[in-house]
Amino acid sequence: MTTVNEKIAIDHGLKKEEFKKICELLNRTPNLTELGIFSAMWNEHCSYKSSRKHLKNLHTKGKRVIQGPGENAGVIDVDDEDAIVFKIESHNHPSFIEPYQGAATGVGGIMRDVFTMGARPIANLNSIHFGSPQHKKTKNLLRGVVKGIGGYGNCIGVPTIGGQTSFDESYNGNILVNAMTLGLVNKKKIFYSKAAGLGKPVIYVGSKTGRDGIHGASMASAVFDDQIEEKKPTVQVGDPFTEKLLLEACLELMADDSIISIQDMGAAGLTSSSIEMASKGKLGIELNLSKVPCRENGMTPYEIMLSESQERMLIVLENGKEDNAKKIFDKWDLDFAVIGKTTNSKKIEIYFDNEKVVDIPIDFLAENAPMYDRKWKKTKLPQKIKFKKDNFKSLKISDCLKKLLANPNICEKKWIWNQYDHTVMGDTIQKPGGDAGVVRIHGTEKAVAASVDSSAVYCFAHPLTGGKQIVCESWRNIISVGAEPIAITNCLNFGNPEKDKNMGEFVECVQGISEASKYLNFPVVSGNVSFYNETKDKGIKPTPSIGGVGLLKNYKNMITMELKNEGSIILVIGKTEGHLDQSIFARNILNEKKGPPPEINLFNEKNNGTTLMKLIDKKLILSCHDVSLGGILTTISKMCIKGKKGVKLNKLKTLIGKYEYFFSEDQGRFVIEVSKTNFKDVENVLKESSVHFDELGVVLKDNFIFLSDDKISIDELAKHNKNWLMEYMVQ
Amino acid sequence: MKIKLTVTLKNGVLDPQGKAIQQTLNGMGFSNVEEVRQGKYFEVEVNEKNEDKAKSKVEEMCKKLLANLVIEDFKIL
Amino acid sequence: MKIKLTVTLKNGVLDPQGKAIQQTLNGMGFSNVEEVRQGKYFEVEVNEKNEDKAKSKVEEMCKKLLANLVIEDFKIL
Amino acid sequence: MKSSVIIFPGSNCDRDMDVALKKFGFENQMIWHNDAKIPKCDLIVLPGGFSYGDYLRCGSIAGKSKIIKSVIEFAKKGGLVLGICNGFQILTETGLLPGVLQQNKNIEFICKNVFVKINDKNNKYFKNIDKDILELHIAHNEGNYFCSKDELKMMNDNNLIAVSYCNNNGEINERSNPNGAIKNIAGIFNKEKNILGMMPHPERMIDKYLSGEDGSIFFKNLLNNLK
Ligand SMILES: Nc1ncnc2c1ncn2[C@@H]1O[C@H](COP(=O)(O)OP(=O)(O)O)[C@@H](O)[C@H]1O
Ligand SMILES: [Mg+2]
Repeated sequence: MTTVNEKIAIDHGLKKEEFKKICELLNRTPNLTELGIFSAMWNEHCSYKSSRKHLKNLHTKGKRVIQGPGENAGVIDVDDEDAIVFKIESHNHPSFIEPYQGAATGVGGIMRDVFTMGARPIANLNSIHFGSPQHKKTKNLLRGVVKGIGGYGNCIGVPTIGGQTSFDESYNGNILVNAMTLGLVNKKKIFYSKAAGLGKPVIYVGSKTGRDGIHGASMASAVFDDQIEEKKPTVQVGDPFTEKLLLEACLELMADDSIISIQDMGAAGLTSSSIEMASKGKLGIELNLSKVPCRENGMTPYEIMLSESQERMLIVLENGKEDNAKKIFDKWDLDFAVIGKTTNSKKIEIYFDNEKVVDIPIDFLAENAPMYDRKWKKTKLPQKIKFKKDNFKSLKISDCLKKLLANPNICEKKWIWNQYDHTVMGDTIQKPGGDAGVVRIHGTEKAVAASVDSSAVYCFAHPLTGGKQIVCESWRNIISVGAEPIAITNCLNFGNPEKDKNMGEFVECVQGISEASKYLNFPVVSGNVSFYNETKDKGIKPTPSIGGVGLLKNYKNMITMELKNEGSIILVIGKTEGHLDQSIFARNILNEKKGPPPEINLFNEKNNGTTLMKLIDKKLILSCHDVSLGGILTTISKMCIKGKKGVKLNKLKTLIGKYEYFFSEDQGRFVIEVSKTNFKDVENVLKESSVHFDELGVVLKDNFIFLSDDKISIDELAKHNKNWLMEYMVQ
Repeated sequence: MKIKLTVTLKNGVLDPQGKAIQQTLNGMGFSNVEEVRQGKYFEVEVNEKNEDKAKSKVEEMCKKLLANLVIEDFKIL
Repeated sequence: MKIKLTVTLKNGVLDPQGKAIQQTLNGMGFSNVEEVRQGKYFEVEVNEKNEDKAKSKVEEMCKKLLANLVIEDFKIL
Repeated sequence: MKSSVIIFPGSNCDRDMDVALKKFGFENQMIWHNDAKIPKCDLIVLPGGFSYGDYLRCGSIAGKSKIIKSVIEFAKKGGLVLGICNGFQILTETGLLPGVLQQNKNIEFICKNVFVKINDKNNKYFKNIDKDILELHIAHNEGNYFCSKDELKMMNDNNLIAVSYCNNNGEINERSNPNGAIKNIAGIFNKEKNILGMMPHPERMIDKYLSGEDGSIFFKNLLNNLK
C-alpha cells in the first residue's frame, strides 16, 4: 500500500499542521485507510471545525424541544403521543455538477436523517437558489434540480409542501440546494444514534457499497493507477426505490425493540456513521470490511470506508435479534450483513482479509478533531440612502407593481411545485403557494405548518440584521397560516471561512439568528453548515435558510391568504416606516443596491405576531398574508389574485410618500382580512395590545385594485405574477 | 444526415434501473442474466452532408447537453 | 457474453423527450439539428458462450420485458 | 363489501386508498405482492406510486410480479379491478387494458386538479352517479395515453373510454389536456367494463380540506353499485 506522507495528506484536504497533529496523536504515521478516515472526520463537513465555536451560541432549548442539535435531526413535542422530527440539509456542490442527481440525493439524504429516528416522513420542503436568469447555466440547472427533487420525493411518496426559490448573480457559479424533511414519530419510540452495550452486533443494511462519491480531494494520483478516471465517480446516483424499501423495512424493524442505535450513512459513509455511534456511546467499535456488501469487485478498505453510496444504514442491534431483523430486510429485498460489534476499546478497529487495517482511538477522530477560532470581520451598518421625490417622478404605481409581481424573486413558482407531488399521503391541507405548507397529523385534528426562508440580500447588507430577519420571517409565515411557531432548523450556506469577511458574515448571521430565536422562543433544534460556496474566488451572498415548524391544534382553524368575502375590511398590522433600502423596489425599480436592510424590532415582532395569533384563536380573521418582498401592495395583490377579488384602497393618511408606503419592506407586518361585523372586536384587541395598524380598504367583487388615483386590473396583475417563470422555462 | 449515439453510465456508477431489470429477468426465469446496464440511445438528424462534420457537431452536443461527463460516457456509433 | 441492444419508439409515436432535447439544442445554437429521437440502450451480460444462443435469449427478453411492442421496436446490435 | 389493495414494492398511494375505501364503507385488506393468493373480495385495487421504482417503463416490472397472475385470473372471472395511476400503467403493461402510458408531453411531472368527463355510465363504476363532470387530482409523470388507431376505434365503438380530461364546462379540447393523452383519455375500461384504469386519484379528494370532494362521490357511488 502507498506510504502516507505530507503531500498525500494535503491532497486529502488536510492542512500541514493537521497532518502533524495526526502523527503526534497516533505516535506514528497513519496508513492510507487511516489517513482517509482522519481526512473525512476532520473535514469541515463532519467536524464543523470553523463553525463549532459559534454554533454553541444558538438558542436550542424550549418547552417543546425533545431533541436539539447533535442528533440526526431535531425533535419537538406536538402534544399527545406525537412528536415531529425535522431537519434541513444542503447539497450544493453536487447539484451544481449534476443537478438532477445532486438534488435527488440531497432529498434522499435528508429523508434518511428523519426516518433514522423512527419517524415516517410526512412532508418535504426545499430552498433553492440560482444565478441570474440571464446566466447561461441557470435554466438547465433549475430544470435539473426541480426534476431531481421531484424525482426522488415523488417516488418515495412524501408530499413536497413548500419551499423557496431565488435568483441572484452571486449564485452563478455556485447554486444552493437545501432540502428539508418533517417526519412524525411516537414520542416513546424515538431512535437515537448513540450506541450502548458491549459485544452488540453492528449491522449494515440497504444498498451495496460502490465507489461513489469517494472524496475528490482524496483521489491523489499517488493513490491510484492510471485507471483513476474510471474509478472516480464523485457524484452519487440516487435510487429512490431502494430508499422507499429501506424506509419501510426500517420502520418495520423499529416496531419492536431490537434496535439499540441507528445511523444513516451520509457524508463520509461508513466512517462517520460508525465513529459517531461509538463516540456518542463512549465505546469502541470493530468492523470487518470483508463482510460489507460491495457492488464491485476488488474494493479496498479505503474505498469501502469512504464510499458515499446512498441508501445505506448502520444499526447496532440487541444480541439475538439478528435473524428476525434479517427476515425483514430479506422481505424488502435489501442487503443485510453483520459487519462488526461494539467493544470497550474506545477505538475503531477495522479488519479486512483477516488483517487489521485500522486502529485509531475514537477520541482522536471526534473530540480531538480540530476546532478553529477563525478571524472574522464585522460588517458595518451601511448608511441609509436618502431617496428624493425626484427618484419617483417618472414612475407609475401600477407599472411598478406589475414589474415587481413579475420579478423572478416574487413571481409565482407554480412551474416548480406543479412538478412536485404535494398531495400524496392525503393530508396536505395547504399546498405550496401560501405562506407555509400545512399537513394534517394523520387521523387527528392536529396539523403542522412548515416554511423555509432566507434573505441573502439583507444578510449581505448587514448580516446581524439579516440573521434576525429570517427567523422573524419564518415565524410570521407560520403564524400567517394559523399555527403556533414551535422551532426551527437552519442551513447555513456561506463562502470561504478562511476569509475574514465571509467568516464575519457567518458569525454575525448566527448571532442574529440566535438573538431572534431566543426572543421569540423559537429554538433551533437541528441544522447544517455549508462553507466554501465559492467559485474562482467569488463567494455567494451569505444565505442562511431557516426552516420553521408550527402546530395547529385544530386543522379546521387554518388560515389561507386568498381574500374571502366582498365587503370585508383589510388592515395592515405593524407599522410602516417607509424603509426602501435593500427592498426589491429599490433594487429593481430605482436600481439602488446600497443601504441597510429594514430594521428588526424584536419587541414589535413578537407583540404583533402573538396578537395576531390571539385574533386567529378567536376566529376573527378571514385571511392573512405576511408582508415580505415587495411590500404592502405586492402582498395585497397576491391576496387578490388568489381570491379572485378586488379591493378599494383608502386614501393614505400618512406623511410617508405613497411609493414608500406601498413598497417599503418594513418588518413585522401582516395584511389581514376581517369581516365588517368583527372589525370592532379586532380593533379592540389590537389597541389593547398596543399593536399599530392601518385600515387599508375594503374587498370588492370586481377584479380591480382601486387606488385613489388609479385602477389596476387583477387579471393583468395575475398574468404578470404567473407568467414570468413559465415563459422563462419554455423559451 | 442521421447520427446515432449511446450514452452510458460510467463504470462504477450505480445503475438502479439496470439492477431492477436484471432482478426481474432473473425472476422471470432468465436465470443466466448476470448484469444489465441501461443507457440512452439517440438518433440526431443534422442538416449536414459531410459525415465528419456532422459527427463532430454531435460530439459537441454530447459534451454540452446529451451526456454529463461526470457520470456518463458517450459513444458515437 | 455481453449483448447490446437498442429499444426505440416506433415511427409515428410521439417522442416528447426527443422533441424537448431538439428544442434545447436549437436554443443552444445548434440550429441545424432537425430531429432528435431518444431510445434506450441496454447491455445484457448473459452467462452463455454461444453468440447465437445468447442473442436468441436476449430477443426473448426483449419481447417479454425490455420492449413494449405496442410502441417500441428493438434491435440487437 | 370487501376490497383488496395490492402493495407492490414502491407503491405509495396504498395507504391513501385504504383510508378512502374504509371511509366509504369498504372492508379493505392490504395484500403484499409476494402473496400469490388474493382473499375473496368484490374489488381489487392497484394503487398509485412507483412500483419497482417504475424503472424500465412504468408498471412493466409489476406486470411480471407473482400476484399479477391472481389479479388476471380474478379479472377474467369478471371481478372488479380498479387501477389508479401506476395501477393503470400496470394494467396496460399486463395487457388487461389496451395501449400504453407514455411520458407527459411537456416531459414534466404534473400534480394538480383537473376535470374529467364521465363518458359512460353503463358500468359498475359510474352507474347512478349524478354528475357528468368530476374535479379530480392528477400526479404523474407518465399519463400520456397512447394506443393504435384500431384500438381507439374499438374503444370508441364499445364505449370503453371511461373518462376524458375536459375543462369545467365539460369541453374536451387540447387546452384541457394536461399530458398529451390521445383524445384526452384519462381512463378506460376493458370490453366487459369490470376493469377500470385511470390516471386521476379519487382517493386524494375525499374531504373538503383536501383538493376537493369529488373523490367521495366516486367511492360512495361505487359502494352502492356493488351492494
Ligand atoms: N422550490 C419551491 N418548492 C416548493 N414550493 C415553493 C418553492 N418556491 C416557492 N414555493 C412556494 O411559493 C410560495 C411563495 O413563495 P414566496 O414568494 O417566496 O413567499 P412569500 O409570499 O411568503 O414571500 C412559498 O411559500 C412556497 O409555498
Ligand atoms: Mg410569506
